[in-house]
Amino acid sequence: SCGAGGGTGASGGGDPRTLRIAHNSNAAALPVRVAEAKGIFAKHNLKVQLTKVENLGTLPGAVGKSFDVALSVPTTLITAAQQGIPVAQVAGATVDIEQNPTAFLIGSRKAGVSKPKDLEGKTLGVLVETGTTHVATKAWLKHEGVDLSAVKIVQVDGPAQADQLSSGRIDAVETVMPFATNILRNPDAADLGDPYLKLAPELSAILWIAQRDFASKQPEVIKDFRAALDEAQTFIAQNDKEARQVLKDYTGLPDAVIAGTKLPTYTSEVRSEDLQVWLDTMREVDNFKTDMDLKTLVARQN
Amino acid sequence: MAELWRRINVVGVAVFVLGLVVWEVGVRSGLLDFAYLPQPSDVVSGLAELVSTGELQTALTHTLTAALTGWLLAGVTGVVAGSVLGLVRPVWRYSMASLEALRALPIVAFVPVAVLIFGFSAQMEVVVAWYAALWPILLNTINGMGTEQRMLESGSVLRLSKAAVLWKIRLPAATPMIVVGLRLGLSISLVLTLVAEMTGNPAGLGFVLVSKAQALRPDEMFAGVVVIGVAGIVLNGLVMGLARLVFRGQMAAAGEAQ
Amino acid sequence: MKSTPVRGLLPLVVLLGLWQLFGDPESPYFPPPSEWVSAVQPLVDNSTLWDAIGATALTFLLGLVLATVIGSAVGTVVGASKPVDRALSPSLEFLRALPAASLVPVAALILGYTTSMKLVVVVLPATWPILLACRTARRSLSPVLLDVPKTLGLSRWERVTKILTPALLPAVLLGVRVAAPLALIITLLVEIITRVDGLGAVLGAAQANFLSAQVYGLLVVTGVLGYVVNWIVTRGETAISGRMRPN
Amino acid sequence: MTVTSELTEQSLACQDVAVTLPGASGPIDILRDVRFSVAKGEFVSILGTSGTGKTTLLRVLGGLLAASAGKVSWHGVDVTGPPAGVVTVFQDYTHSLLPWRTVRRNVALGIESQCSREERDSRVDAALSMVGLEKRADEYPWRLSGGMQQRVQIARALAMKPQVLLMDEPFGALDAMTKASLQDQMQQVQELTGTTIVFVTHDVEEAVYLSDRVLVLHGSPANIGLSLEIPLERPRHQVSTKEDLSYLELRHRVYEALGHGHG
Amino acid sequence: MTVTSELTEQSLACQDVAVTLPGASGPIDILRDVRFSVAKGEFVSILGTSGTGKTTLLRVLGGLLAASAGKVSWHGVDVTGPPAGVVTVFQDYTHSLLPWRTVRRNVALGIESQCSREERDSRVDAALSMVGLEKRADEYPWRLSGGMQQRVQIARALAMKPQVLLMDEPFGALDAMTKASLQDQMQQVQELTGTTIVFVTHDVEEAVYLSDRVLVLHGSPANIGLSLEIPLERPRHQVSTKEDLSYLELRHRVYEALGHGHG
Ligand SMILES: Nc1ncnc2c1ncn2[C@@H]1O[C@H](COP(=O)(O)OP(=O)(O)OP(=O)(O)O)[C@@H](O)[C@H]1O
Ligand SMILES: Nc1ncnc2c1ncn2[C@@H]1O[C@H](COP(=O)(O)OP(=O)(O)OP(=O)(O)O)[C@@H](O)[C@H]1O
Ligand SMILES: [Mg+2]
Ligand SMILES: [Mg+2]
Repeated sequence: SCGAGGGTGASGGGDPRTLRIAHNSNAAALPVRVAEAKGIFAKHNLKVQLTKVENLGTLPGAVGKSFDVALSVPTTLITAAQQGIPVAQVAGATVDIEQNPTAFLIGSRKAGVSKPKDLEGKTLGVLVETGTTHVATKAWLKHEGVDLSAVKIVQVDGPAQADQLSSGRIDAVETVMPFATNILRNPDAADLGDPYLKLAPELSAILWIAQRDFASKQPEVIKDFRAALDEAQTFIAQNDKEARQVLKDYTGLPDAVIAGTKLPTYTSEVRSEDLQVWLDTMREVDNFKTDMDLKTLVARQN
Repeated sequence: MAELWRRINVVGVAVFVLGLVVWEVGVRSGLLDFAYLPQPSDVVSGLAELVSTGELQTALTHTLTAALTGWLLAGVTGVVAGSVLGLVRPVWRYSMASLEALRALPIVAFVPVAVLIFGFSAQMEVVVAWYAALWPILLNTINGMGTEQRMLESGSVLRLSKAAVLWKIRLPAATPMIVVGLRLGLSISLVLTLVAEMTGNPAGLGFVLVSKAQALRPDEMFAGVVVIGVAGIVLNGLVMGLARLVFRGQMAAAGEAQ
Repeated sequence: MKSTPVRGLLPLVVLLGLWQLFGDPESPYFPPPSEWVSAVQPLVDNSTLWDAIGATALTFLLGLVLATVIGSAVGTVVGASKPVDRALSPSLEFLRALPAASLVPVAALILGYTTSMKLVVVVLPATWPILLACRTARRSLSPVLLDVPKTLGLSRWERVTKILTPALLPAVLLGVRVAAPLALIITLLVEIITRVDGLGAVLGAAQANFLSAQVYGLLVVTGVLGYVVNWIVTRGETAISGRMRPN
Repeated sequence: MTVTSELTEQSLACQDVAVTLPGASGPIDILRDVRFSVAKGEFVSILGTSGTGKTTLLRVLGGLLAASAGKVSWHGVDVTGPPAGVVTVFQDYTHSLLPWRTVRRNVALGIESQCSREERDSRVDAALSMVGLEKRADEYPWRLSGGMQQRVQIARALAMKPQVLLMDEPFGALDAMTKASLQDQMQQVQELTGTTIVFVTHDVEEAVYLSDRVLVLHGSPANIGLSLEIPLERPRHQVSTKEDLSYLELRHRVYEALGHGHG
Repeated sequence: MTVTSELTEQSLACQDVAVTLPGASGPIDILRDVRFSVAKGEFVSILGTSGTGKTTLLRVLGGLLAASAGKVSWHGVDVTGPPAGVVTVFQDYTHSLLPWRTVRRNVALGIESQCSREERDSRVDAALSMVGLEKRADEYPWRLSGGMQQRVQIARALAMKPQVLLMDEPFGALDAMTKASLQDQMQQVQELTGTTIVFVTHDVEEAVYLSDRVLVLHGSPANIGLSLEIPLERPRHQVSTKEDLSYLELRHRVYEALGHGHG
């Protein structure tokens, strides 16, 4: 293996107004897709190249090299930054509010899980063991007095979760949309609540990141990016049908799922206070020792 | 015509189809009742859809190009390095243990590193495919170099040069083994190209598998899986066919003639 | 094949030494080897590492043993009979090309998140090298050698234990040497995907937390694990083939 | 001598056997209409030029190769696989010994699971000393000379104490002296145990000296061209028998049948 | 005949050669103090009981095995590896042919990179017809009978047109007729090309019939017990030479040297 920086640092050399954006098939990326499809980015004098990458974990290392802006989650942002990877949040994506939760802890009544305390001695399927949802759930369970070491954790890919729960291979599951819709269709499934909302009444769990350098050197570009997201958000609110068509186009989900999906609440705002909540939670449940200056994690806002 | 029928492996295909029928019956009878596991007939319609959008063709071409490039590179490097290691004792003595240690490293864990170095590119997939396919080819070549003593003596008695002994005796004698290495390497490079696409470069059939799974389309996902399996059959058939054609004598001597 | 002398590790040691000398200790992606040690140290202290090695080694070794048994049995049968070979080969080739990662959910549905699920996923790919090596060796066995047990009236069982097993053993061992790292890789892959237990789970977590130094440290641990198994297999091979053939 | 009375009982019947094997340019008919029988305790030699099909015929008799047509039966039972009590000594001795077993254990191979340790050891020792290899019992076969390997194979067959021995050029790699001693051992074994022996050889003198009957395979596809009774008195002796005029006469007739002017 | 004049030029010198090989219970002395020379164009046969060390000696002469002591030189050059112009025909014919090459290409193996296509083809064809295998040229060797494989190996050596031929029981698997014809071919080749031939055989008559000199190896460790000139007139004939009284006398002396009463 050769030394660091083998990749091509394109953001330095390329046109700063051309953004290479990476995201997964989460509905959180809808505004970006809408902004592209409806010419909103063009209106803000931004050129974009969109790439779908399902494995968000590889992206912090890739921003500044293969991509300029990428979808990520607060826990990833914090750990990556703590390990010396120079990333920063440039925009918000979604925020969970009580009326519109996006994360779920679901128990199987058959397995006797209808409240968090029942999880002791049971198997809990999670999306990513190090992910935002699981960090939040752990904090929640801890507050409920659950002995975390008594819960067996396994990773289960979202699409397989419904089967695993109904076949009894796992007794409870942490999940997000759209998988939750499928799981909750099973009468045995008990919705125990949104783990995010147990941390704060309103919490952002998905956001956009970029290389820290890029974030500090291109405030104009970021401002325009956010403005485009805001405009897309308005468009989505007003044109539900068209927006869902875009969602279908990039996720490939079946029509029934598209129609049944409740879209998340979008925000382009960088919510530093939410990052603080995440950092505190990680320190509480993850032995995350370091304190860090959250200001370095966000792009300058103006 | 009869020749054609003899070449097509009717029984083999029948057994394969039988396997599919068992699967279909299993799902239909409710014995296997999972949303994630479709029945073959659904997979067929999923396949039709993948084909009609052209998604399959692009993805398959991408994946096969990467896997085959990696495999070919592994074939060349593996056979050359294997011959050197098998024949030149000092080289073997002073490097084999390193290779044995490298060989045991889980390539999957290197996908993120490969992404860092090569970016989200087909190049990264080729490297992963090459690395994975290299070892079986290398090991089989080294092992195949242990030629029957009497044959080597025949070579020296007939005053063949060192190069001629390698070319006319050692390599042909090792051919069946090398072909085994190549066959193993082929499927391994295919599988690891897919892993590289699933966890790294978002392209090709591997990415189709994950994104179709995320899109809650198990029928299309399994269509992808079946296509990969069939690609495995076809590629292997091609390799064996080619080997039988090019190395007719070696394959016949090894009992591999059709 | 003689068992590999340890001095063959020299190039690797030199490489790591250069990395240590010229590597940037601050690099988030390529920390030098000394960093690896300190990153793995905490895992050793709270004995996470030993448990993980135990779980991985169990799956890996059981998987390898099962693959050896299945691979050599099926390989021998398929090598002995062309009709059986032709009947099975397309299905076998199909299975061979399936990516382990997409088998995990199906195997988990049927077997749950257990060691047996891990085993199924591991055994499948690890079988091929042994199967194919055994098949080729069986094919090229001298027909006279196969006539010997027949004319001496040996039972089927004796034929297997006294003729086929020793005659095919070198091929099986070669297959095992190729299969061992594969089995290890797939074990880790399953563990990374499911995080049930084992080194893969620790590795996956380290990777998700961007702990590069720990990742490299764990890779070295897996490398050592694979190397040790390979060493044992080659020792066995040497002992056996040394008795069988000159030079 | 009881040979004559035993000759009435039929041991082998080979009826219209034909064999076709694959060749470079299509299948080749090797044997056609091969028909003969062997009586219990009889010693029959088969001669024929190189490549006529002697080995092939012996493989068919031993149940190692299925005939394309016709049938073979031993003691009235049709051959479908190697029959019990029928042991073949192969022409290709290098491949017929197990390289991972010592000479002793190669010789024991056929009997080790059938008899007690003591019996096995004594039978192995007896067989090895019969072929003069008692001193090399713990050697691996690939450390032996060609002729020694051939003798190990013979010892292995003798240790089995078979009812029927099929031998394919068993003395081909032996010098005249070792050969003569083994020929006489064979005679003795046969006299003591009444073993039926079918013996392929290139040595006409050996064939006439040892046999009750000599068969000559010839033609392509091959069949039996000559079947010659050898009514020489038994026991035979290397010197006196070979000076016997009828021996010389019989030898001459076999040479002639082989298309060879000289006798 | 020019044999006598050529005999003056020395081809092979074998000086005090000793060979020790590993055995089950420690090293075994196979050869000791083997000393002889061969003149250019001479035909020398080596006889000896099975396992004395004939193959071992031939391997030393051919540069395939280093002597533990003593030295071997061809045409004045010490042997360190297989010398140019010296070709060995192995006793173990099954392993010495390349199974993936057809008969034709096996025979061409030694000459294909040295001469033009036409010459190669004509030499291969000539060699194959000499051993009577022209019809099986496109077959793979594992489809041939033992005797045929042995002849392929002989053809391969003849196609090389070597100065020296070392042959280890080359006719061991052949019937009397094929053997006689090959013996005469060898005589002719030697007469035409002046090839030096060292020939290991078990057949005393063959040795006397073909050779200018017969060597008998004996003892353990073995050395040369008898070196007997065969001054029979050349060319020799299968019938008349073998009826010659001095032939019978020489044959008798060799048998005696082999410790064999009968001749
Ligand atoms: N495995 C095989 N496949 C195809 N043809 C074969 C095979 N074995 C032998 N033959 C052919 O069958 C014929 C007879 O061979 P066989 O070995 O029976 O001869 P043989 O009489 O024993 O000769 P020899 O005295 O040289 O041993 C030969 O033409 C040979 O080429
Ligand atoms: N590779 C070897 N390793 C150890 N000992 C060997 C080896 N090859 C031969 N020998 C021994 O050397 C001695 C002579 O063997 P060699 O093959 O030279 O005999 P030979 O005279 O050719 O006999 P034959 O007439 O049976 O072919 C034998 O005792 C044999 O056991
Ligand atoms: Mg034969
Ligand atoms: Mg010899």
